[in-house]
Amino acid sequence: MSDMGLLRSARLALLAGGLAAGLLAAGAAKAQEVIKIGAPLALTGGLADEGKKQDIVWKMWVEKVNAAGGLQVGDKKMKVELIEYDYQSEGQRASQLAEKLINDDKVQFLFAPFGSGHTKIVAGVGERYQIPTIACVASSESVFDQTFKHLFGTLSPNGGMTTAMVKLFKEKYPETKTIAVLGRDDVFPKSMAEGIAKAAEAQGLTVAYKELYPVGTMDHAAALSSIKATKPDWIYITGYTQDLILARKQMQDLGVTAPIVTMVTGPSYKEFTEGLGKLANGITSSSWWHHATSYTGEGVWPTTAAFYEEFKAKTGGDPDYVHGSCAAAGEVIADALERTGSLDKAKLRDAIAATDIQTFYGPIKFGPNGMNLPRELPIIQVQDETIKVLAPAAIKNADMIAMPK
Amino acid sequence: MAIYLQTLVNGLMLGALYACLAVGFSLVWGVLNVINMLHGSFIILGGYLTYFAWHAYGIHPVIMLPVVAALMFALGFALQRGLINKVVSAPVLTTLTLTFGLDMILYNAMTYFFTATPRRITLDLGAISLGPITLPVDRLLGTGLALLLTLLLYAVMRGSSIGRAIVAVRMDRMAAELMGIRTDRIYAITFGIGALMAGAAGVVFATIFPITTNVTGIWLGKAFVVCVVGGLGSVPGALVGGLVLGLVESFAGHWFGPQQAMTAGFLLMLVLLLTRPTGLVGVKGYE
Amino acid sequence: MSDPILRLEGVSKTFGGLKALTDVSFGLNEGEVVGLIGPNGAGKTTLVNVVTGNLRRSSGRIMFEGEDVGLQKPYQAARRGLARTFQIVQPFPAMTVLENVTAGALFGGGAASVGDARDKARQSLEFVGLAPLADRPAANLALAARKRLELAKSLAMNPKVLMLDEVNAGLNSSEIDGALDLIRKIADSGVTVLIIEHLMKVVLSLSKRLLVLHHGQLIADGPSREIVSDERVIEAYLGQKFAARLKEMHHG
Amino acid sequence: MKPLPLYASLVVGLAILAAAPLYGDNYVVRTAAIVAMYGALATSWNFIGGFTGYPSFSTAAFFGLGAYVGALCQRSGVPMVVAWAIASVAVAAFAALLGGILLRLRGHYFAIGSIAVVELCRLIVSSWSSLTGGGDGLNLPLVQGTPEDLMRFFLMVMLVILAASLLVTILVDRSRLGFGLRCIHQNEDAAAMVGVNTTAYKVAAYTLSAVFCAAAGATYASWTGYIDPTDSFQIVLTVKVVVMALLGGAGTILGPAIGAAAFVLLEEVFWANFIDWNRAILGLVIVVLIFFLPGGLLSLRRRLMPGGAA
Repeated sequence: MSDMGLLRSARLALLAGGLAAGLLAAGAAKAQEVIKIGAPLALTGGLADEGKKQDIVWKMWVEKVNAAGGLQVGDKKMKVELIEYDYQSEGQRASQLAEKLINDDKVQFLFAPFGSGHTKIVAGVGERYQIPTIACVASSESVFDQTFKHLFGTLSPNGGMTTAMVKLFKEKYPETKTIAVLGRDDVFPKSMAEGIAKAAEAQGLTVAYKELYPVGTMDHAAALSSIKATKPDWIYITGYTQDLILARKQMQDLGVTAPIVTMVTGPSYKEFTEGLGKLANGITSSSWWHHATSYTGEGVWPTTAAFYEEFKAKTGGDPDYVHGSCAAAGEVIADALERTGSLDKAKLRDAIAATDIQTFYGPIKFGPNGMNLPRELPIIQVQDETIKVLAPAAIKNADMIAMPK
Repeated sequence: MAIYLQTLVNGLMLGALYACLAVGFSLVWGVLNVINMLHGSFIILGGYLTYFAWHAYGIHPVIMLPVVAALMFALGFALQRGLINKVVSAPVLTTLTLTFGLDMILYNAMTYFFTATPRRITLDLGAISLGPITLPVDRLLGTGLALLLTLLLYAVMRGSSIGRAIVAVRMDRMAAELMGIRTDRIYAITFGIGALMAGAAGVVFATIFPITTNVTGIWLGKAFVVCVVGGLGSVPGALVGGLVLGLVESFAGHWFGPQQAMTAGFLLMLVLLLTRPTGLVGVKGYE
Repeated sequence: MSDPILRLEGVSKTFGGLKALTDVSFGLNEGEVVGLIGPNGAGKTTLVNVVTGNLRRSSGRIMFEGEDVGLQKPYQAARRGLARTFQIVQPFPAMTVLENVTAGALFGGGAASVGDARDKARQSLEFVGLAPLADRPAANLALAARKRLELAKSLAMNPKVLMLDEVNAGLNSSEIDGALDLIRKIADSGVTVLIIEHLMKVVLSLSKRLLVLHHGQLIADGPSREIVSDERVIEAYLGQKFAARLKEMHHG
Repeated sequence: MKPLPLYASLVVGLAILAAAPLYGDNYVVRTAAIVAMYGALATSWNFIGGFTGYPSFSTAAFFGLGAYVGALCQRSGVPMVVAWAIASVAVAAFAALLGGILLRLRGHYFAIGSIAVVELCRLIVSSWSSLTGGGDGLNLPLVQGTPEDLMRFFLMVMLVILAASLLVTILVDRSRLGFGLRCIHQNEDAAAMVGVNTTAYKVAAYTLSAVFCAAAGATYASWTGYIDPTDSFQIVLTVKVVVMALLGGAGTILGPAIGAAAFVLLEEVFWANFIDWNRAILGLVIVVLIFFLPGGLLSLRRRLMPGGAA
């Protein structure tokens, strides 16, 4: 029944030979005269928006560095080359491309993609090859508890976001007694939901409702109706922008509200406020960085304002924490190269671990697990469809208001 | 008690939207015997057209409804005529893979031109309170519109000569051909109507749900479940299937938490698939 | 006389409220050739389906070689030696004629290996006269040859009882003659044959015993010559008016 | 049947993949391992989809369950290779049970049922956080060794799985089982009438289609060191594997594996050269394939040499 023939064998051989030849050609190494940074990015698929943010600022950074002649390595300046591949928001693909970047393109550094899950995957590859991997959009401690020696994160631990927020809100609204938590069942949103419930309980609040919803949920009516029945003083919802837009809209529809409504990380993204319009007003959130801060430091952008101006000029919009954190990731590499003065892998790794710098994004100094040290993170609120900073005091530009009825 | 009433109403409103999104898919599956993997993207395309018309030119979604419907019908008709019809009698795998391939192209094009940023039409019409129950006005309108469209399709199926021809082709292609019905044309019209209904659902959805290419797969999945639950290829089937799914998700979400809501829907579908493959409304003919 | 090889005892089959078979009882003796006749819709094919397990009987017993096989699946019937052909032929269209018959020998006929089954299949093809077409795809055969293929397939299964459901439908008269010769040859080899037909002429030329099914009931069972002059049978076939007129003619 | 060229092409194909470390760097080796993995998945699917003609879309369910069972075993201290074996056996048992229920459906209904299984598995794994970690996913112990050694190791493991699946395919093709499955493919009722125990045969094919997927899934989990529900139970993976098998030629012995190799290579090329449009190009390839090469790559020979086929 099987119709086998010589021709078939020949065809197979040809195919396999083609495979071999194609890969060989692709695998040919280029001469090493520039600093190469590899970035598997989600330029298409579900995380495309986030991936494109990383793409914009990295390109901005590289352009600026190269315009200034490159990065200082020992006594010479070396240009930087950023090599990006689209992993289409698929984890399997992300690890494959990380490997390609290391093996084919011979990158010396990796930038991890958006999100804690995919960061884990790429970091695993970096660890295996001992390539330093800078993660700029992963804040769940579970990502950094793998005892990876080559993974460093520019975001502070998200644990720092919850306690301070509960404290601030209790101060402003002492009558706050109960909280309802609804979280997306995904690494970061889940850990934020768990974290806030724990922090709230620790400070004497009652958790009236706490549930997770699975990825792909397109209707929150049931959960929101249940939340409404518990009449909480504070509603805390985590998820991606599209989840949060839907949840906010349905809250409005079903008349679900509370004096405090927090959505993480919704208002950190301009897509959130754009999508919701005036419905966004009053929503509070946490972020890792806000352009209202005024940090100064080394690197291509000496101040937060400098970064903000240039970003605004380039894109017409405001940068959010993804932009800030990712741009700062470049400075970590620049600093380490300057201090090491060579391209030695092990030395570079140790130099990064010893990073202690000031940047437009704020201080960067890695803890034992590779995460940026905790600092006071901004608590923000949407007022009149723009983002206001409620805390920390140094950059505060508005007082907290109650949710409009 | 109030919470149950609210859960019931939530479920019914959601269910009507589900019915609206699934009816075109069901029709194509029933008449052409083709599982149209493009359906989710058709819905989102309808949503995008509505969004951009509203956002850029301030055109109200209600005005866009007939425009989107016409455009989507033309697209569906052309796709069926030009491509799908050539393999329409091939096994499931072939037609399914073909529409999957076409979906990859459409999906890619939409992500390229519109990006994955979630869009929303902020009509925000408020809510009506009926005693303890809250009825969001735009969802209510959406529900009404969904029901209206579905019933309109039902009327077309029963009352018009094209509708009767479609029913005839669905029941027995050979006999229909002998009666002088040009099945190719009927197939293309049916596929066009399927796309039209998807686009119309997209118009309704654009005022209620975020419109983004990320959710095409989710809506396609819902269409599957609705069809299997209600029964293939019939308007009443889609209506019953949609309402049942809406209610099941709503009550499962209330009782077992949101994590189990979708699981309950899929379980229901699997159980029905095995025990009553013709669906709850197990009519043989298309009426 | 020994026990019948196949015996039905009070077999009924209902679809919903509709009675397709009511209390049917009869036996087939080994080596016998029996005809089963009745007008369209009398329940002949249902009867065969019930015996081979394609349909489950609603009540009654079906005894094959002393064993109650009322709950068997079609494949078990085939392996036991209860073979059948279909009114509408059911080949494996993309396989060759030889492969079609090999399937019968391999699964129903209990051949030890695919190779053995193929040898057996060649014999069957020889027997029905299809050997020259062995390597043709089954889908390319003309109707008469396809009917022969069905026979060859059934024969390859080493049947003890062979039920032929309208094997002659759609054939022209010379083709029918050929088919009849073949059935005679099969019967001569010792296989018990039940022929389902509505052409009286065909049945009479083959079988000495006839069963008559009408509205799902067995209304007659006996020697062919007697059965054809039975009033109830004529009534069943021609309707009451014609039967009465026929009677008048005979008497007048 | 001409077994010799078949064996020859099989051995040559496997050898070229196995020799990847000799002519390529780690990325090439990795691609070879991915080819082997998808080859095994497509070859597995061939049992139910190609031989039996049942449009199964359960591949991702078996792959994901294999990954999870393997990961859970490894986390509770079971040695890696043993964990893979346990995963394969457990998922095979699951497939046999599931097949008993699901295979009563035919055509579209079976297709839907088998897709629903993938989605249900994802939802259940995702909500059963106490066992599976839910949306957080699971970390596996990182395998020790240099990247080169590891890559070679996993390439070899994937090749073993591929070779095993091909070997079983050859055995099945020549056996009573394979014959029976082809009969079912052509006409299920007629198959039952000639004595094929259709239910048992279909369940056997479904189970075979699961076992190698589970092995590949468990291996993949150990390889990446981290799994989560969304990436483990992907509808895209399921459909991709079917397209690969169709591309090479469903129901043939080597077709699915060849299709997998061609598909993975095409993907590489498109990804490397057309960042914005790679998905659309892949879609276009599928469409073109359906229209111009409905019998798969292996049917090219028959087309090029009319009458030359044997």
